Amino acid sequence: MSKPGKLGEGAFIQCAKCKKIHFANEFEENLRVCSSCGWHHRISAQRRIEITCDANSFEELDQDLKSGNPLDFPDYDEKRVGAEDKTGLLDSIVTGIGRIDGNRVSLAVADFSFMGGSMGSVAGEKVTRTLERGLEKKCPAIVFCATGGARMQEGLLSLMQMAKTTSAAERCNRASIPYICVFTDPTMAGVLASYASVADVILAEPKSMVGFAGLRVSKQAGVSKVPDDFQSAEFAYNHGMIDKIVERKDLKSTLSQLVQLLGGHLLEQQEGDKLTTRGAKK
Amino acid sequence: MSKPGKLGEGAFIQCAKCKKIHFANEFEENLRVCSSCGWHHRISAQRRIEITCDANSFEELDQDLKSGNPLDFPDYDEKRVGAEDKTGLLDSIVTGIGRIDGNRVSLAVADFSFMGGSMGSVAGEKVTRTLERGLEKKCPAIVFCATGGARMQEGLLSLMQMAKTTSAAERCNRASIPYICVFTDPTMAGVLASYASVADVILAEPKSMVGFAGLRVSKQAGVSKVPDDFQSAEFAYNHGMIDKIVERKDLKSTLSQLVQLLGGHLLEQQEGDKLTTRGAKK
Amino acid sequence: MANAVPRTLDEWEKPLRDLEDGITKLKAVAVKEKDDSRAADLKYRIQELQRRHDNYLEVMYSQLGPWEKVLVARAPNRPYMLDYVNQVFEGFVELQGDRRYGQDHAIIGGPAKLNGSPVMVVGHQKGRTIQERQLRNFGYARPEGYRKAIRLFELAQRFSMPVVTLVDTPGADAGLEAESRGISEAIAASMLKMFSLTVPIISVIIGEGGSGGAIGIAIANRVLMFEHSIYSVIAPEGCAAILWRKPEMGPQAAEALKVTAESVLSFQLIDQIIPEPTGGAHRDPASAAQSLKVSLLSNLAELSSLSGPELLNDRANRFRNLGVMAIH
Amino acid sequence: MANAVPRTLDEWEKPLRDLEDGITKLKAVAVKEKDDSRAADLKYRIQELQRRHDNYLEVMYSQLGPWEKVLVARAPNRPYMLDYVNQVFEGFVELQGDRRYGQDHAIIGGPAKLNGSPVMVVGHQKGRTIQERQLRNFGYARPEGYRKAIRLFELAQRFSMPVVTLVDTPGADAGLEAESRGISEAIAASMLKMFSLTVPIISVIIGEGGSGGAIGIAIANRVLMFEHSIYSVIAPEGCAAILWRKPEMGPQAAEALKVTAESVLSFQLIDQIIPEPTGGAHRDPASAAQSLKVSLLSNLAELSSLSGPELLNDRANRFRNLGVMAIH
Ligand SMILES: [Zn+2]
Ligand SMILES: [Zn+2]
Repeated sequence: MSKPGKLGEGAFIQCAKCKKIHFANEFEENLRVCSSCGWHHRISAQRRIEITCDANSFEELDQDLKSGNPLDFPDYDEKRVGAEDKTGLLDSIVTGIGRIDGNRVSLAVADFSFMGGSMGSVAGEKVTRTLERGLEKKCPAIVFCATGGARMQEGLLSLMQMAKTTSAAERCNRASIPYICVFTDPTMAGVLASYASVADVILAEPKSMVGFAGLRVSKQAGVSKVPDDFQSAEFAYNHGMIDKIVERKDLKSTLSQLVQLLGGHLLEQQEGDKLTTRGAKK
Repeated sequence: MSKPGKLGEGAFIQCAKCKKIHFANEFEENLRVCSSCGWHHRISAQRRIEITCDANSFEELDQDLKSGNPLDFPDYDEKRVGAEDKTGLLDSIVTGIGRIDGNRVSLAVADFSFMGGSMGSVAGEKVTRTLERGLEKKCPAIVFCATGGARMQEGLLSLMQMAKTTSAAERCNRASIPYICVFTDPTMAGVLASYASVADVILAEPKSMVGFAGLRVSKQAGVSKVPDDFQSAEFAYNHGMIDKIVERKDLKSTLSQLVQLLGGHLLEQQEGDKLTTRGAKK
Repeated sequence: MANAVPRTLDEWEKPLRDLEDGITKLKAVAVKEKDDSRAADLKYRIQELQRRHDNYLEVMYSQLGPWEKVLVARAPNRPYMLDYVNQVFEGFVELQGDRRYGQDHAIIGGPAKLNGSPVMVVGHQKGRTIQERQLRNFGYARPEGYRKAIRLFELAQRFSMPVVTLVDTPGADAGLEAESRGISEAIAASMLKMFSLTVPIISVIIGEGGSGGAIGIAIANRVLMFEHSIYSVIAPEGCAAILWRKPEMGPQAAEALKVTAESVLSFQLIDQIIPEPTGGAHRDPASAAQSLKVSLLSNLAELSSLSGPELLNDRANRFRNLGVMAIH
Repeated sequence: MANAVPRTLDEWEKPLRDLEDGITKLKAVAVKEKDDSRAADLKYRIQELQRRHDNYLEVMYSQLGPWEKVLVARAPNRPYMLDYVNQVFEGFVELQGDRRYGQDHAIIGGPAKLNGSPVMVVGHQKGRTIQERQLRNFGYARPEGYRKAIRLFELAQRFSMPVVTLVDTPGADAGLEAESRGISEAIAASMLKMFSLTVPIISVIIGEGGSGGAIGIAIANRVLMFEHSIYSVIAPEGCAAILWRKPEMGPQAAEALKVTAESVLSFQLIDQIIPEPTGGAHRDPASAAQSLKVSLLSNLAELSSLSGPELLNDRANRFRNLGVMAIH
């Protein structure tokens, strides 16, 4: 939907929304946001980390985790290997520790290009560990969502990731660890119905698709006349589900403010970490 | 509205709703519920206590409290004295300790005939004490509402009763004291917007008027087309605000069940009270 | 077993019904038969048919495939939540309302006594008549249902009552209205609340354990499944529609998704299977209820040795390690 | 003072505006005056008028009756919540949504820093332009506003942030929609939540403290009132309409209801009055903001010696004994 078609030698990129053609380098510099219509095109986990964390502050973790095929589900192995080859990732989420304006955060970033950002055992485990690292390191946890929902091919194991991740969020709640979730395009189904919706603060990029069931399913469920903005971030915001819609360029500063405001009580507990290693890669 | 007109020597009573004429004694035996249309007419606090508590189990408390006129509000003294003379009560709520099927409960019962059951300093104090007696005696607290809301004539002192009573409910919450509220006709405004709405379980008599503002105020507020059942117990029930609508004749048994189910954990803490004084007046 | 894949329970149970019809007819004849010898012969043939029927029933139900389990789990005469509530618990008082917006009749609940002790029962309720099905939204709970459940969980916590949830839903309501009132948030918040309780929780999949709508009230110290219930991340038909664009390939999807109690237990996603009477719970609801009661009591007894914080941690730990991964 | 009761602030302040107009006109003449002696004369007359104006202003605002206070408290150019937020706090991030149903813009809030330390600010926001007034529902908060406030109070509790609420509402929304989503429950639940917090809470009535809509977010360890704000169980006009069936008798009702900060303090229902600059907060918002900041800091400093449970008990005790009774 918002995946831009490339023209020529990759020197030009067409906006998926308004069809305007941009110089590829300008488009990338503008964080893949169309300078003409403001459409936020999807970005990779790697790029997201670059524009969110202080330079060289991100340390990736959990890199050894990859999915199996526990159910021997038809075609799953092929799809997974294909996604690995295409993206260079082992699953749909990249996790680690980074800093935002000097403040340590535990970070998870979904990459939609890996099997639609779907949540199987590995994604569930990595989000859980991200929240647990917040608990352990006494720092806020931030999760960027970009997902169609649970990964069918792991059957009930995927459904259980909804519970597992929500349990980790509950432990963060109890331990007063701030947990911020950012909905990007799309944030759907099993992910929306679990850890994503129980964050302390929920931000969203403009026009991101946000919803419980695919539009097709909703229509089957008797939704004949849906509003134009149905299942958008704006729809969810208007119905009280999102704190703030923030443009991509402003996300880092908003996150930085929130980390400082909600994480103030944690600074003493971080054993002088901020002073000694501020801004430096661990 | 539902105050029955008396005919002849008081031997007949006309239903305020369907206008059917009943023998007064049958009408009273039927708990002032119209045998023809089911309309629940208001009853006095005294009668409510009779039909709720085990025989002779109710001990009235806080009998020494009566309102002053702290604001020197015009005509307040006259109205209050008039209400005292008419009802034989000192204010709009009767409180005490009683038993329901042998189980001790702390009880408050509003009487609409005393200045429309309005909540001033005395009513607020008595409801607060009712909840506090639940805390002290480790027994469920039950409040029957019948009120137009806060008592204007005590100004901000009345508004503060909303806070005071809600604070007592919060302390019951924290101490695991069950608190059940019964909405009877009417349960409105400052009472509905405070202790009444935060009970663990909310029951209501059929067709009781239940709402935040008087219909007149609601209409001023731009409510041109109101549903037929607006501000009824049924409307509140349909909107998730009430657990169960219970006919007057079934209220005691429902309360009894709830007291046993929700108060089970308290029985050990009551120091053998139940066994030694069951059913007896203290 | 029939060769073609049955689409409904009726279709699949047709051989059984044929035998039952035969027995009924013979019985009608036998009642009028005056001749002793022919009566004895009829009696013998009835017994024989009954034996074949019982045999067939036992064989059929001991070899249920995943799709047949789907059909049985959805059987319209399978016991629903209130059937169990009435037979297993005493003095149930339904408490209603989310105190926010409205009523939901697909998730219901309230306190009741189990063997004399108060518990909080919450579960999905489907309907049998057309009116009741509509009232219950065909078991698809709305946000208000989950928010009511949260209220009831809070009451259970406050009054130290163990929680029992009975799960039986094709999924949560995915319509416009449910979406606009935050069905996703409601499900997530319900799970969050269940993880925060310090009272014992037991969840039982009694029929359909459908997706997020099911797990929204299935966070427990012990998760049990009736023998012929199913538990799945997605309805098989939905899975087939997405993967193969062929909703009619539900049977294949049911197989691939591994939705049966046995499969789910093999991944240790549930703790125990509650056996059903021969021919399924719908053929002997009383016996199924008895099995449920026995199972609830023994599991609650085991959990009773744990303190509140231990129960909380036990529940978190139970779910913490679910998942199967490879290491790179 | 005018003899007839003024119905609006404009009407009541007319003598002041007449003086201001006179000064403006004289200044316009003086600018063009070339003759030194006449210029000196004009300058003198301007100073004289200014002196009279200032005197009059001071006298007027030092003798405000209850009804005049009502008019000042409702003044459309009186500082609103966001005016104070911008001047008293740093880095305010508005958090929105009740996670249930929708948006409310009459009660808003979020974290901010006060003198470098995080606090949670929640309050009523009225609008100045026609569009903003409609957006803010004229300061009448809906259930969603109180439920958002509850969410923010929970965040404050979780992250150990003191809570500051700024109260400025004619009352809660009493319309059909608000009623159907439980405006009463929302107000009550908000009070309940505030009583349960173990962080310090300070509430400040900055303009209109209208009825249940106000007290719904005014449960605090310290309740402060700006000098010319009002706090009342019912709008004076509403009281007059009910008691005397004459809404136009608002001034008499304001008198009878004792709505001024001074009266309310005399019953010990508030803890402190924050002085306003001469002529009211709307004549010098920066100075009013400075007074608010000083007051918040000193009160928070005093509360900082209390532990969480002590703060909880302090708040319950603060409200426990409010009320005046006779003994029979
Ligand atoms: Zn564009
Ligand atoms: Zn009648």
